[in-house]
Amino acid sequence: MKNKECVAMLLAGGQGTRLKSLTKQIAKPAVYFGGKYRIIDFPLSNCTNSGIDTVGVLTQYEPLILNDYIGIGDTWDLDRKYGGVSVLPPFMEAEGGGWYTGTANAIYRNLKFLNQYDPEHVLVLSGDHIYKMDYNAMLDYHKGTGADATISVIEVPWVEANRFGIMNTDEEGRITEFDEKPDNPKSNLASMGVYIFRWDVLKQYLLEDAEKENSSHDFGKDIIPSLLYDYKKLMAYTFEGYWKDVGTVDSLWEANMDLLKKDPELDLNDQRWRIYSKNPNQPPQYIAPTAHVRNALINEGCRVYGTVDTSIIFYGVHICESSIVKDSVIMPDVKIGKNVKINRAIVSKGSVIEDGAVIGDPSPDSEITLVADEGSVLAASLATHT
Amino acid sequence: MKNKECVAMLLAGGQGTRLKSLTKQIAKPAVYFGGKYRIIDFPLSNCTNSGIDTVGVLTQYEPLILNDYIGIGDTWDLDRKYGGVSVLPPFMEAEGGGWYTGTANAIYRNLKFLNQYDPEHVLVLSGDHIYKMDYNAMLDYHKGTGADATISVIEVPWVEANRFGIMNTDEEGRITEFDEKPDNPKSNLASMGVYIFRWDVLKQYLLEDAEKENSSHDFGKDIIPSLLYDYKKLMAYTFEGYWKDVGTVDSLWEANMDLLKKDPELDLNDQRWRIYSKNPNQPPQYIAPTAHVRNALINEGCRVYGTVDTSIIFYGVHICESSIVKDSVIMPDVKIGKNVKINRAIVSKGSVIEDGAVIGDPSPDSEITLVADEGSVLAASLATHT
Amino acid sequence: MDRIAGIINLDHEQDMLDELTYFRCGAAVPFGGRYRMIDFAISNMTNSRIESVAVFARRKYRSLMDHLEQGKAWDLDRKRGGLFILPPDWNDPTDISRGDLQHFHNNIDFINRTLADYIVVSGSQHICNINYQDALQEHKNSGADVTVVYKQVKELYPEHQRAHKLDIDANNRVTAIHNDHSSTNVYMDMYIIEKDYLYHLIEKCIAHGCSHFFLDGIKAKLPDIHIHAYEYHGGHALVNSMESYYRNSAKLLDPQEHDELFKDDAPVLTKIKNEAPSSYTATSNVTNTMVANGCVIEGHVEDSILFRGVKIAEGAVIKNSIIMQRCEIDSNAVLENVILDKDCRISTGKTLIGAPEKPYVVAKRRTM
Amino acid sequence: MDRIAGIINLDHEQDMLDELTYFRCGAAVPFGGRYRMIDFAISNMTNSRIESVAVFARRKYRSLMDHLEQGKAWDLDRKRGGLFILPPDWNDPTDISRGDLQHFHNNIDFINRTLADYIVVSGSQHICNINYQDALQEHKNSGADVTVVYKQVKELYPEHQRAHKLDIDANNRVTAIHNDHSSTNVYMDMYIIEKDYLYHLIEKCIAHGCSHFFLDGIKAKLPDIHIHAYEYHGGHALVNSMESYYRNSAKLLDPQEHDELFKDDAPVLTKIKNEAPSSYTATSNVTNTMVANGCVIEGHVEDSILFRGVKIAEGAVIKNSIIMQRCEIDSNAVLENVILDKDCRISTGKTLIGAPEKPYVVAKRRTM
Repeated sequence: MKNKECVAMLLAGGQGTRLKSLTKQIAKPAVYFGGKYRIIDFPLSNCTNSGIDTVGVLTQYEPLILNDYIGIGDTWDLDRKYGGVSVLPPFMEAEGGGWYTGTANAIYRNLKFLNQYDPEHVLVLSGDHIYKMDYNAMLDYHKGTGADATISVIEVPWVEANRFGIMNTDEEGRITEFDEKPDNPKSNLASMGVYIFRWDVLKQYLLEDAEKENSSHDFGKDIIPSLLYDYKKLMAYTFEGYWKDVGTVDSLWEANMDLLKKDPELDLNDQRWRIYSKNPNQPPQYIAPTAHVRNALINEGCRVYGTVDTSIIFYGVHICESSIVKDSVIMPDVKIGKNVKINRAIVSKGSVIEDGAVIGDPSPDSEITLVADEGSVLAASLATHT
Repeated sequence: MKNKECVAMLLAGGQGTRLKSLTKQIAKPAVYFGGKYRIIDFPLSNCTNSGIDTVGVLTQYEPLILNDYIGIGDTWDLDRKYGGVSVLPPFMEAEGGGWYTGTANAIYRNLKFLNQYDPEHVLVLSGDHIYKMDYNAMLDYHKGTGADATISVIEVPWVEANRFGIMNTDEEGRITEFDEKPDNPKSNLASMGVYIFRWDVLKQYLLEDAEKENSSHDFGKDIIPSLLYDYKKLMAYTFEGYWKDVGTVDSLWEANMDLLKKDPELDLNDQRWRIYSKNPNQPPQYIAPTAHVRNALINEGCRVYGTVDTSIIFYGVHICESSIVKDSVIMPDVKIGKNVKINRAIVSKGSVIEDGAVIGDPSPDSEITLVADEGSVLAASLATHT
Repeated sequence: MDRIAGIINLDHEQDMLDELTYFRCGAAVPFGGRYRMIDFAISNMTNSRIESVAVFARRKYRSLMDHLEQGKAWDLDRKRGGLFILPPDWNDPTDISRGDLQHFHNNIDFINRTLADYIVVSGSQHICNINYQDALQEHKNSGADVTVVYKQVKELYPEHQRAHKLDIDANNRVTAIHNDHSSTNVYMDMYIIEKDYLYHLIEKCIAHGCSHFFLDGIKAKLPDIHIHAYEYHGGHALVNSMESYYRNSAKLLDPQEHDELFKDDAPVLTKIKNEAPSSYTATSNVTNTMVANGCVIEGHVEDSILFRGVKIAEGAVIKNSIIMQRCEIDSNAVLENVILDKDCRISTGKTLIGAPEKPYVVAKRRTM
Repeated sequence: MDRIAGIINLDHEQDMLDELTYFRCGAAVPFGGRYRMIDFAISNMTNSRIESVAVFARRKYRSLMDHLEQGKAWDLDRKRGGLFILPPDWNDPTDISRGDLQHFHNNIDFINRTLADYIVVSGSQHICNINYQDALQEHKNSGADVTVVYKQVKELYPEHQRAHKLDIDANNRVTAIHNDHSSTNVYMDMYIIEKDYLYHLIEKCIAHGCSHFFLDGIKAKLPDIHIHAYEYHGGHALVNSMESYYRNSAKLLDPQEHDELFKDDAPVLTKIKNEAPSSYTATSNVTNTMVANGCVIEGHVEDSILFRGVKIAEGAVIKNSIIMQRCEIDSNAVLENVILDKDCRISTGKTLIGAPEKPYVVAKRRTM
């Protein structure tokens, strides 16, 4: 069988505790975004749009939900005979087995999977970010520079640089130093958590790292520093465009609100770079005679009889008469009764909001309210910040 | 989403140590059979031919090979949007995780998988047998009798009954007693390892069994006896046709030789009950001017310049001039040099047999010779029984 | 469960939707914001666990093929059974069959090879949500040779004039099939028949030079054969003219009518397009409207249906209109009682006003 | 890697294979024991990492559609790109295009929408195993407007008479395209062209009323446009007549010719049929024969090709013959220099003998 030029490994293990109850039952990459998507739709769609047709999804936590969502991969055109998408949970082996102990360990434990395809390069992705990126252009750069590894970076404001992993480079873009959250950053080029490695190089370092007892088996903490120490050629590839970590409730809300800006930086209607997502196959949305809708994204299967203002409404949401949804994100299949007021909130999938409930704090700088576990019923009397 | 009437769970965990080095790198259900197939093709094809489109494959050992072979399930028309085939290796959970400790434990650990489909019945299969069976007919019988569980049985010769799990039944076919390898069998109805349970009943017993400290968590040893003890309605469904356990080298060889009999009991050319198998997509076989072929099954991609007599030849095998293959099974991609003599042998996938080698013992009652690990090279001087 | 195979016979359906059927057959006409007419017929079959469906296409079937592909949207892309789109391409000089019997004759392999015992034949013009397994049960209990499906309508509209109506006795046996206005039992162009009996009737029809299987092979045989009538109670619309297309589209804006067609446990499936959610800007004003995904709405829309990817600029006013896929309406344009086919563009300030009883229709890809 | 889209243009291919093309186009004719002619053209494209392929079909394309399905066998059943079978079904009264320009014109969306920068156009009659990425590299290096592919044959056989031949200068630039016997550089009906340039040429051809894109749009433009010649060195067969079909089939029995077409790293893919391995009984006697799966052989076969599921009874003798799918040869029948199309049955004791230069051909489903 032919080998693959580049295989992607998507680290989808994070439990995302900062997302609170949103990730109680689902892994972070499965969290909803943008009225229709899950976070993982972005890296997977990027792969298929970049012509990368072989993706391993490394998942630590509740593999069944991601397994079920990813299915045979047809959503992202990754239902390929040879290659395609494979979910790789921690598994048992003849010599034992167990949890992935770090990002590098997760790849190390799936050496056999990678060896099947005998790739020349391996693309390592994380499942925590919203962005559209042509990995193929990055691969061309990686091959063109003859790098052992290439790390995608983005310019961040200097004042925020101390929150990121910062790459210091020479004038050719070769990485000379890696500063994890530096107090005095020498550069504002932050790592996006997107790496391309030559497979032969990565394999060698993974094997060596696995032997090290005091290693945390992490790309950022162990593998990249080892490569730098050995003067391997690490190049920085500068990405320009929208890129957002949605690791907290606030940042998730913000990223959603970014879509409602005029001419949003992240264009979801681009026919040449579609973001694929599992389709719930529901009828078109219905906006009733009593409805008022402004500044909103609304998905299929919704029925709106009330007011929606500056909000994101996922599929299958019903909003009854005289209710107001403002500055909020309403996840799939939420049923909102009459005379409900929702402000600056994220309402989880399948929640039922009973008549007259008041949720969230309308004042501009207030904390974002996160409503409840999936499928909970929120009576008017119980509606408070959770 | 609609529920599924019946979901199949295929126990493919066995390492099959009695098959010696054939199962050194692959699970028993992945062992080759009949010139083209792997053992697991039979239960999977039976499922799709029976209209059962949701199958969980429980695998303990080296999941990657089965994963790779099963892929998205398109081989057996099981690449369905909802349902289809899923490989279920032992996985890690928030509360721990680990090896499947028994056949019932394997199902118990995948309760969530089954609950997704909310089936009315669960079909439990094993991956060790060669047979063609309409599970839908058995399901109709199971539903018609209102049984809590139905066990498929086959009449075996009385003298061999002490080697099987024997079902004693009343005149209506209700199972009154289960004798594992009885010294004095009261019946010759042997369990085929094919069960249908009402899912609500099975679930209850699995949950109870999981709590029992001294249980071996096995269907035959624990679940079935518990059901019988509680006077649950267990029915025996009598199967007629070819059924063969291929758990040893001798029985695997025999089952292959059965296909070469005149009008073999197992018809592989039946257009209404196809046995699907992953296709290597090779050109048609070529039988050279120097070849002599009689009483053989030969698959695509083969090139035969020598003599093939009463043998099964898998795809991609080359047999050079003046070599003789007799009473043997040659697995895929084996290359056989010139002046080789092979008698009563099974030659593993990818082996290379060098010119002049002599393998196997032609005398009729001799032991079957198993040649070597996958991909080994056998020089003439080394050719002995292994 | 009994195995049923399905045939969607478009052979005698006339393409009466004016501009909408210049380039496509009626079955391929967009309907209901994101569907094509044929989606309802196919979804009815797959929701009834029919796993093998043949489509007898005759003319202008290209967009039908593009839409249906290999049946993936309905999980019908299978090794065994699946979806078969069968355009006319027969080259047998000895073939004496005519009319839709050409289709039955040249595609007899479909009937021969299916493992099903029963065949459901339907057209594409009756929009409904029916379970054929229920109809089959009644068919089997009645002992009939053929069971036809009908809807008792409250009132005969123009589209029902052209449809066949049924006279039925107390046992729901069909006593007559006619075009009279005396009966409100509208035959829905759907029947169930045993495979072997269908095969037998086809042979007979061909031998007798018939050219219309239902009229010559079934209707004409009354009362010699036992035809049972199965009443369908759910939502229903017959679309066989521009006027009925327009009026029945508007019916979808009624929540009750809507719910009778679109059900969670029997969804209407269609090809997936991967559009983003629809976007409403601060200037948008939308009421009583069905909106498919991928739209960007800055203007005023009422009592209308917007298909996928429609763009309506600020100041534009749309009333009582059906705007199909990827149309763009520029600022201050005014559309009332208008149907725009796909990919039209209406430029700034343009006003188009049709009559409620005769909408103004614009063929696809027009810029005005 | 550069992105290429593929077009398989069957528009001007004549169906010259007598009985074998009564009911199917040449591209759908079975070849080589388990393939159809078109499998080679499609596999060449997918092996060159072309992920978007259009097939311009004109006549008798039904069995082609059955065979290709949505391209699953080639992993071309994709959301983006994939396989598009495009039969003629155009209904635009303003369309002035003619000949194969009708295909280019009415399917211009395929060219518009592809993300590829280059287009490879091929026919189906040149059986070969070519990598278009290599050809594209040479095309780019040469700076040519169009690159055509040719094979230098050792000897001109009858099938080469009808093919175009190329005159080439020292830089591999084409100086003439003709039907002369003076050149053995056989043009393989394959060319590579930049997408935008193709688009430009199509528009020009239509405006000038041309009806054959290659002859009018490319060949006639010599020497004004730069046409580069790319030499293909591998196995090659041109099948455009019954005689060439028969002779080139026999060539597959030569191990060297065989290996030049069938390569592990560039396999010829075809629709999967799930046949069992072939079965040879104690009475079988087979030599120098290609045997597809699912055959049951009890008789004598030499110098022949057996397709899938052929049954040859005891005592039957087959020589120098091509027996297609599911044929049954009863006992003691004798066939020599015979081609049986699919599903034929030759009854006990029957003898059919053709001449080596003109095989005896039996159309499909015949019982003799």
